Amino acid sequence: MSRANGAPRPRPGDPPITPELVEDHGLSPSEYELIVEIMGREPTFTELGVFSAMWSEHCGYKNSKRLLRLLPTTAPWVIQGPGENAGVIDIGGGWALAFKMESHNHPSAVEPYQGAATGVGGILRDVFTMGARPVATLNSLHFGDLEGARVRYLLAGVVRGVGDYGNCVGIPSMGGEVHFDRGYEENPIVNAMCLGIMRCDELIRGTAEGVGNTLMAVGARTGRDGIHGATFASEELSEGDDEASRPQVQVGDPYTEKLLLEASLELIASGEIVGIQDMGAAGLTSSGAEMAGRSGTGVEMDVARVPVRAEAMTPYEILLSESQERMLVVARAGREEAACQILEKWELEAATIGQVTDRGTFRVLEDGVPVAEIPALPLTEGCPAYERPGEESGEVRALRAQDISRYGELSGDDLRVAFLEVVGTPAVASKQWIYEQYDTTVRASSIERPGGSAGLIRIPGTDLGVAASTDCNGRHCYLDPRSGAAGAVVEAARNVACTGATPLAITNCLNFGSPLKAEIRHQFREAVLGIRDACAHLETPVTGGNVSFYNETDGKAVYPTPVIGMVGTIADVANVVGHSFRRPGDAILLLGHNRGELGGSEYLYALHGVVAGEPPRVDLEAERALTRCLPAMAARGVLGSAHDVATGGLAATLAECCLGRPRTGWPVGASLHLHDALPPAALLFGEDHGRVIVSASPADEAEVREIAARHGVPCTPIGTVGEERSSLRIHLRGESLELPLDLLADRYFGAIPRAMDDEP
Amino acid sequence: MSRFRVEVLVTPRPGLLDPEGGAIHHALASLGYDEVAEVRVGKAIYLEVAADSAATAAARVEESCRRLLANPVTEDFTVTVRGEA
Amino acid sequence: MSRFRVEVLVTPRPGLLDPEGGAIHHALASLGYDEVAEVRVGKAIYLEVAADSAATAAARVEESCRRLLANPVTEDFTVTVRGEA
Amino acid sequence: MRIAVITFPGSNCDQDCHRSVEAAGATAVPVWHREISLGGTDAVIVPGGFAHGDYLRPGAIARFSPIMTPVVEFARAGRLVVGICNGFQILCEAGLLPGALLRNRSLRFQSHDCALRVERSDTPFTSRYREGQVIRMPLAHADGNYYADRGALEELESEGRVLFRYSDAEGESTEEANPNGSLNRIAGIVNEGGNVLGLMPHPDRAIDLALGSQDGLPLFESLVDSVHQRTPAQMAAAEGRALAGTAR
Ligand SMILES: Nc1ncnc2c1ncn2[C@@H]1O[C@H](COP(=O)(O)OP(=O)(O)O)[C@@H](O)[C@H]1O
Ligand SMILES: [Mg+2]
Repeated sequence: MSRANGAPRPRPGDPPITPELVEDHGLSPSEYELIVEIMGREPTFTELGVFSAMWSEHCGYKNSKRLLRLLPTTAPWVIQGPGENAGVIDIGGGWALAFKMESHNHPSAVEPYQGAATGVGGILRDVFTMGARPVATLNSLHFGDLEGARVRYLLAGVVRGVGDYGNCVGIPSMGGEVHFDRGYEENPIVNAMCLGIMRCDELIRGTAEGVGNTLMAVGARTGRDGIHGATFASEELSEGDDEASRPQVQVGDPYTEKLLLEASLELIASGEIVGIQDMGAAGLTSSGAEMAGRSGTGVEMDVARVPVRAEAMTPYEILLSESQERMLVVARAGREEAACQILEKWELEAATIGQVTDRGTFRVLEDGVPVAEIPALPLTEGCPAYERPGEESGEVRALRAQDISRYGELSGDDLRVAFLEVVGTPAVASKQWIYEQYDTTVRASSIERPGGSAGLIRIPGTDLGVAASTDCNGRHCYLDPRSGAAGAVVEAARNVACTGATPLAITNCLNFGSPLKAEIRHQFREAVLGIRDACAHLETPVTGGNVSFYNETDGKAVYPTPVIGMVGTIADVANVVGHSFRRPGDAILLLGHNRGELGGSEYLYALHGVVAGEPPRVDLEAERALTRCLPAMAARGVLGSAHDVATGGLAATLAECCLGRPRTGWPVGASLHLHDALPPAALLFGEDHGRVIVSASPADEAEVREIAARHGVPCTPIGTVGEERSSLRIHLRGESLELPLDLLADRYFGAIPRAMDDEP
Repeated sequence: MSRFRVEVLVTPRPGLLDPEGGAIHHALASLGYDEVAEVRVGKAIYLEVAADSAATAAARVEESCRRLLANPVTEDFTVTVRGEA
Repeated sequence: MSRFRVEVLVTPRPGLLDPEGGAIHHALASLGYDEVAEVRVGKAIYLEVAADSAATAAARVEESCRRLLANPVTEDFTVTVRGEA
Repeated sequence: MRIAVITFPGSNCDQDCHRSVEAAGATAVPVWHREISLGGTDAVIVPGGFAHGDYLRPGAIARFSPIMTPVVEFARAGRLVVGICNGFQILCEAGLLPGALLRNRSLRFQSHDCALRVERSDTPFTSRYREGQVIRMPLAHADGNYYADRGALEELESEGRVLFRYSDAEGESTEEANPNGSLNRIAGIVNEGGNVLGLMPHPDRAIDLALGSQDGLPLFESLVDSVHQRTPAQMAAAEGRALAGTAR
């Protein structure tokens, strides 16, 4: 194949490299100079395309990698930290858990159904290319206000896309979150997370090892989809962009994905291959270059051998296409036939396109004629990293400083009405309409399905359970990115701990506006520091993640939204704790204490249209104690239920504890006495961190209190579980509310269906 | 006022992957229909529309295609009046 | 041997409930298209078929409709040769 | 005893059925769709999933897989066949069961628990249930809306071939309890011979209390009992009825 050894020359028809062309490729003049220096010559058009993809924000992390280095990434249980397709941790019993989260915000804004679907496809591939079988997904969605017709269209399309893709591949959804706030009006956030399991010794890395080994393109054919998708994902959307973006819509094919999944796992188990990688963003370019870069070898491929779907594709197009459901496989020399047999069984197309070399370069031929040759390491690692200073926006500082105390005072019927309204805002209301479109029970391992505190699945054939939760309150992050991001970590940890599982590690998806703005850089830096502090305290290292910048339209950025995906384990799923009250007569206890922090709350937003105040403080020591205390209680079997307090405050949590899941028996009432000296609305709707509502039988109450005391967690009895189909009664200083359960259920379960069901 | 039968055909835009078409193509081939060279799948929508004239009926339906019946990002459409109901 | 463009329209049998058609009808009405009296939704399948004649192409495709492309319990179909490719 | 679990490309409940069979005390034998023999197995399960991506119509392409020839012969011989969810759709497309499964009335994929009333306990698939028993299990499908023309529907009802009907928790089969628009709230039926069962909900996801329900396990246990007990005369009778049914 190396019959032509000369240096690549421009192809006929290549445009000349001008400063404008360089700029169109998203490269700065100084970056271009660096490229020329690396190459020792001017790059060809094809090479420029390759650099532009690899040095885009999406692949090159140029505005984030310095800060990301601050994150804690190690712990004895971490097998694979950041840098691979997915992070991997040891979860005991010889099992390893691979997990990762990714964003598909821009594609979902352009075409919600395909954008979300292909997002799920990509994250599944990241997990199964590590050798792990995907066992569950989660998703984190942030939209504008649900009143808007476009938001409803986006929500309906995104949910259908997430569902259709994961359902077809047969991966259960175990949870997620959905927020609604005008901060996301133009730019929805669509993040998907996947968890996979494998035996610890089955781990495979995305490397191209062994000179002479064979590169194979496997799966779907390469078309002209999403060329420059990687750069596109890194550029702000602007008015009138729809037209230009059209060819960049990629269509997902979950059926081919399912075949790829089975074939990949069989290939890995067979030992016929040494490496495998998804052709994700920047397609063949990033998969080839990264595999070469990681193993310090080189690769050579001939684009004429790549199976294509469209006619007359140029090397530039083939290298940069983002057609979905494709993989690059490195087969052992001499074992190609055996690998092909496995692929044939799964009805997948495979083509030999090149080999591993010792040239240290990413080398591309077209029908034997060299068209690109770039040193692999500088291509993957040499992208310049920027860390320009940030500065907080004065507007945000002013919002945070606003006095919101007057909103805390409410009484009588106003308080009752507010309670019902908070429980019925789309952000708080049940997400049943959404998660019932996701298969949540396939694989017959779902112990805690969506609708509770966190999802939890059992590893088949064992008692071992894996819990996961995705969380981020973007409004809190907007008002204070550091405490907001730390809050996302502790909320996710609390959700996991409520099931009885011990939080172990996180992945993340950092969704921000343009890093070219000082205020966004400030947000990003603060958020990373918040995650760093929280993860360090909770001993939940970061094993991977994703950065999505440029989530802006016409200069207006989304709220800073660092979504956290937390995973944890429980040794015996028999000890898993549900979120809702179970037995009349059980004691209800509050772990942590009420502070009445209304800043950035759903109550202020939904009832007063206000986004202001100091968001809830995060006490990392208290959170650490709380997330250790809950698994200890669960292991003793003394909890009837546990549910954390977050969006919507105590009101939302208590309503959920009473209402339980839809379609599973009747809701149960409760009677509560809250003695805190706080304004009533602040007490009921404040989103103060560090709180969990638990219930326990009268016989177990003492032990619950004792375990809490041992962990230094405040534990206050606040009431008793009532009868089925009765009401939720709350007495606070001078006020008393009675909320019939059928009314609460109507608000909580009815809000999103009422908004959505008229949609086509 | 008459009532017109209008046929709307919605097809995936050229260049976009059509996995359903591909799967049908594959299935036809394995049933022995190897003379089939390409398959694309779209939607057929039949409407009965009250209007003064066929032209008005077509115009209204075309407008509704742009707004609702077809997804401009991924689909093309054609509108044909097939006669009176 | 020529290559023919063949259009297959597969429609729900009359009398069969068509919830998708119903939903589109409802959506059109709420967008103000209240002149639309009925909506039914089917599938359009476009094939390119090699054959000696249009008639052979049509016959082969009709056969494939009976075997695969349409479900006789719930669907009717029409086959039209739309010309050469 | 060995029960075949067929895997089509796109099947995704084959492992769940495998575990269910083993939980009922039999051996599950994985059978790839390109096989041309059932390898002497005693019963067949066609599992759920998205065989061939459900492209065109669920089950439409899968029914032409090579393995379906022996499956159809097996069924026509009066042997026991169960199709769950996508498996039910495939058996309908293959003509082993009457009717079709249309898009859910909601037009959405639906995934949630449902309650079913067991209509008969004197069949090979339901002997471990009580007649009238209300059972719970998950359903997860976009096309579960059972349809058959009036004649076929009357026949199903008059011959007592509806085995499972959607109901409320008290066993009332009301329209509110109908999740997908199925005619007569039908969730599961058998063929003329009574030896081929198709149902939309997932007994294979309800075999263990940790999953929320073990109401699906008796279905697999009934199947295993029946294979053990089935006499040649019963099979011949089923075969005769199955053939008579096809002739109609
Ligand atoms: N997009 C989604 N996909 C799946 N499950 C979801 C989604 N959104 C919310 N849920 C589920 O609904 C429940 C409540 O979600 P949320 O209100 O975000 O809870 P919390 O505030 O406790 O994290 C959780 O069990 C969650 O997993
Ligand atoms: Mg949340």
